[in-house]
Amino acid sequence: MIGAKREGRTGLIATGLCWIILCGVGVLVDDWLLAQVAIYLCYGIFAMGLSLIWGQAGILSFGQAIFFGAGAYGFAVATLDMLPGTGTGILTGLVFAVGLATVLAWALAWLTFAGRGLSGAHFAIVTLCAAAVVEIAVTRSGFLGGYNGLFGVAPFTWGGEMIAERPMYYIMLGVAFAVFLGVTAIVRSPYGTVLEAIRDDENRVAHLGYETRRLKTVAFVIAGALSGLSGALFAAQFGFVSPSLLGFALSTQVLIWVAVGGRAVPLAAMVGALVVSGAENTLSNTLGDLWLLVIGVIFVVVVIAAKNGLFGTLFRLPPPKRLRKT
Amino acid sequence: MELFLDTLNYFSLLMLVVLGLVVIFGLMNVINMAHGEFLLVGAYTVVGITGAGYSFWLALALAPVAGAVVGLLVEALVVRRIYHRFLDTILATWGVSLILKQGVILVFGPTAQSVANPLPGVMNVFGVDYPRMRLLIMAVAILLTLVLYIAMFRSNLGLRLRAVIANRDMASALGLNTRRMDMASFGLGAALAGFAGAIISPVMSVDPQMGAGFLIPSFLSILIGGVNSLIGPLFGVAAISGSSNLIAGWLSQADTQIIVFLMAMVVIRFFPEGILKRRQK
Amino acid sequence: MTGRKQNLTRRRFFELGGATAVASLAAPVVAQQAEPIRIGVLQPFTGGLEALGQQGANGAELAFLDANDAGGVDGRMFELIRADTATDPKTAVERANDLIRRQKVAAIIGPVTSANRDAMRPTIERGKTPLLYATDYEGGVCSRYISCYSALPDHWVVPIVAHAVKNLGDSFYLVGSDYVWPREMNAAFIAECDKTGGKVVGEEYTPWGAKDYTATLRKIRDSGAKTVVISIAGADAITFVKQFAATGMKKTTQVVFFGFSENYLAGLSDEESEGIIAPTNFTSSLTSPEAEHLKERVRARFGADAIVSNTVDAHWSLARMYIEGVRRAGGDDREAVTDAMVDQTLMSGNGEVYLRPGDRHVDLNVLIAQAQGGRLEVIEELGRIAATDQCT
Amino acid sequence: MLEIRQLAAGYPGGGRVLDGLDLSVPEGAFVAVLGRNGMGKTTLMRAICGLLRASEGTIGLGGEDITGLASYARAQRGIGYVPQGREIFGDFTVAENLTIGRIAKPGLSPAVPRHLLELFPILAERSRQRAGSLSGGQQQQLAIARALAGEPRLLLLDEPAEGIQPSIVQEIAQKLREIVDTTGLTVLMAEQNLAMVDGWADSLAFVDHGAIAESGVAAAGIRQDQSRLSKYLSI
Repeated sequence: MIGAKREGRTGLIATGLCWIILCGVGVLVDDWLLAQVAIYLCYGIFAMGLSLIWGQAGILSFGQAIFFGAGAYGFAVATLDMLPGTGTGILTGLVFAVGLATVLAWALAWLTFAGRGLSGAHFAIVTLCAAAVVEIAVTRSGFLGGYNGLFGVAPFTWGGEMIAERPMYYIMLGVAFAVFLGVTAIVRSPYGTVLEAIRDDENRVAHLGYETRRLKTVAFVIAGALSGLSGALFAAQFGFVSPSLLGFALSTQVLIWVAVGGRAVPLAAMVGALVVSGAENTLSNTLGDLWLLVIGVIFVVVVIAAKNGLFGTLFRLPPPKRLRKT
Repeated sequence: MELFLDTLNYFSLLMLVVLGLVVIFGLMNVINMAHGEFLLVGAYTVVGITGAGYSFWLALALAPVAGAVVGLLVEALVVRRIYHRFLDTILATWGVSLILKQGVILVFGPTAQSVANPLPGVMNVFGVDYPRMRLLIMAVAILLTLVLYIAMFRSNLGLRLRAVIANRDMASALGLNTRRMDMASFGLGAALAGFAGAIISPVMSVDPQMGAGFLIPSFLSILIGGVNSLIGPLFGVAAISGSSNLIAGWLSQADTQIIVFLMAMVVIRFFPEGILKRRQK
Repeated sequence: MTGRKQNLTRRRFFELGGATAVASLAAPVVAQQAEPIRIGVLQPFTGGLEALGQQGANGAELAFLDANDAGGVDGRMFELIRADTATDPKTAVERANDLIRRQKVAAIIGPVTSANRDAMRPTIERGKTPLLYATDYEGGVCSRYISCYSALPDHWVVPIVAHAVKNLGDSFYLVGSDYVWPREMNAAFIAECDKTGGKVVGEEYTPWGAKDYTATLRKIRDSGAKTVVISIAGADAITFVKQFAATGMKKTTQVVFFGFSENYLAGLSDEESEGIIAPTNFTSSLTSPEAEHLKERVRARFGADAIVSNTVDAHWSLARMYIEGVRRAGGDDREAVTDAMVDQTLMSGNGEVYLRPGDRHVDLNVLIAQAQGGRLEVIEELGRIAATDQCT
Repeated sequence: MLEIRQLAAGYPGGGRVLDGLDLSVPEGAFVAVLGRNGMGKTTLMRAICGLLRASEGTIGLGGEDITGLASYARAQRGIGYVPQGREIFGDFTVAENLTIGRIAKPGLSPAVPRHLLELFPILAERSRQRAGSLSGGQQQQLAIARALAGEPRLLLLDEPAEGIQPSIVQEIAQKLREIVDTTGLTVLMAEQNLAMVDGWADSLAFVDHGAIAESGVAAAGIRQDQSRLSKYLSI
């Protein structure tokens, strides 16, 4: 018990240090890297959303990029003034993006969880299939720019000026921190505990009188909204959207980030996204073809041997007070 | 008639791929995302052997061996360690697929490889001129399916396999060496995939992305048919290939794919146990 | 195989030795102090289009390394930095950012697809860095910083329709991948047919990774089209041609294939590829002195088996146009080179080509080639064709 | 024949069900384990046949330590198991169910011995029928015959009387007794139904809260033993 307590304390320290380091990065690092890390923070938010449903509730989704892409396309379509009546406001764009992702997530959850519902492999394959369908459909859509996508998405501005790298980085860091607090709060709430119980044995939770379908839907929708938010932030920084943002490839990429980072701990998932994308950026040029082989091996080894990922144990926080044994 | 043959053609292709998946999924409850890459192993065995000057038929005979070797390695190194963690097997085998695909690229390069058609020309069946290689694939697919199913339902080995599929714990408590059966089934599934990859290599592009296009249709076939059924996937494959071919008759292939996938998702949604299971109950 | 292996080792060498080592090896005496001109070679080295990426990189690197061997430009060497787009737009943007902002490259050569190029465009324009794009595409790019050595619909569609209507019969079935480029090519094809009296009897798009084209083939046969026009991209096209050839329809139906090159020949047997007609700008079966020169240079650097394709020629030629731009501008200043490199005529692997100042596109020499006995033989030379201005 | 020492076992997340259980069953004995629901009878059976791993303690079979063996290895060493709820292969024919019992063991011929079919004539009669279509009592007989087909040394039965008509219960109990008497098979049975035990088993062991509270109690006349019945079975 004492050991566990100490482990929790190191987790708390590590978590604090991690955020302090990320704050420091904004001062110490040059502009281009900062812009890069700001993008990775988008992925990090995306990863935290996935960790909520996968790590906490045990729902393995192979289609999370649908919602990331929905957010990105939603933001692009709104800010490019392709919809009547939305104007080109950034805020409207964000609201529209997150709203679109939320609605889609809710629709998919409604489709798959209703009734006896789908779980496990069925859910994984159906989401995989959904991602493929959405990707093909968007590729076919002339309105959405087809395979080439839409470009010229407006960046975030302040008083008519494009926001520079450093402030942009701190905005992203702020959003990521807020999401981290939110997801962590959910995970540590009684609701989070029930999700964890669903992960271990859904039937048992259902027998206890919980409506697991609704609980899972809520988690899935929250994750979808976070994916949409990250997608919108991504589109604003990258300036383009294309079907590759909502297909199978990105869906599996985020699974790798989260698995390697640590699926059950939101911060570990986020750091996984930062580290894997960062490593990919630096190593893919040097290792060439070997890079994919290396990431494949790391991924398999982590899945087999380290269920908590590389950082899951490091960032594990002490259990919430109400669950602590004294 | 031709429509029937065309449907049978896709049915055969898909069935060849699905057979190995059914064995692995049914017995071990492992969703093998690397199955498409086991196809690659077979197809590139053909590329290697025919490239060295030997005949296609020799390559066809060796491809299942190559598939089985790779399959057994994957089983021993990866799947054995996590087969009780159901969802993780999906992830791990998907990682394996990355590794195999990249391995093929490192050895053979990324470009498509040429496998000459060993049976060029057409043959007249039921009044339709049909490519001979396609006819061979159909014949082999149907024959292999029949042999496999007869073995499953008529031999003692098949009985053992079915017992493990039906109730793994009970089969083990009766004395069936489930460990060895797992290896055998993974090896067999991979050998079937290797064979499938080899025999389809003359009719399509042999390149590192070759297996990817089969992933979704073959898994949908299995889910539609019902995961713990051996007969079900036959119907699943028939449903997917039949509807694809019919719809593609008047719509573009891209639209067809969207419609077929959507229909399959709806079917799986309402019959999670497979279309057959519901009817029985 | 050999060409590839050699390539790998050469690339390794880059990584281990670092750029200065390469530069000093290439020209041991000259210019130890002169700062190298850094060039980003941004190509898909993984993710599906590796073959094209490799050839594009070969073409570009051939030009720059040859320039280094000749002493560089005013004593300044080129230093090449490879980056992998992974055939994915967002990765392409990330790498472009990295090249521009961290590596401080003077120019980027690549990528391969329109999707990647369009995605990178804001980054390129914000970074005011010349982008050298050397792949055929659907047209419409008009940017101060993007120069295109690209076959446009004007280059390929117009002559091929004329050729086909005259020689192959006047009814066409168009099959393409479900991308923008095939759609634009087919739209141009239909427009051209309306002018010349050809008839398009069917148009169809196929999804990525399709394995079975029997339904499409049935439709083509039932339509009675005399010619099938393919704009399927990548390996799927090989699957299509294999299945098409197996049906025996080749006896009655001709094949026109946009984008066909030596890359596809490797994936098809001679019987399967026999007779395919393709518009192109270069084939390795050309025997003109300039073509022989290019082939000889590629083989000297990358081995006897290295493929010398349209893609290699395009990247090689465009890279040399950039080098000439550097020479004219007297340095690697991005704005100066951008201004200086246009309005030049240069000998490509297939005749003289001209980079226009207006829309920064190249007037190319167009060939109509046919696959014969596993080689892409020229059956008609159309000379230099100027496409319409892409900025209007 | 069976020696269990300080056995502890449980389910992930469910805590320990067995804790410090000792039990020994001599060769040729017919022993019944009695206890209330949730006291660990089924867990004990599953731990012996290897479907549940012991977290502590040892299990010995005929002098050999089998604690670390997988369930199929235990079966091959002579443990036959008739689980709670029977778990026959419902989609298979009756004959196939019996064949499985034989071919699961290496070294046995696939043919089901005649004496087994004579013992359960109803199974011989219905051999081509789907096992799932049999009545509950018939399914129970099939489950026992399937286990016996593997020629075990020790037969484990988990509540064989559950959900079966009283008349059939007597018939099954009688057959078990007959087998023990004629072949010298050792039988360990978990039960709550006294009719299955009284007059048929040799001795009783009472399980309470994961351990054996009392063992070696004579089975005959247990139905009159009010103190034990109320103590261990709350009757």
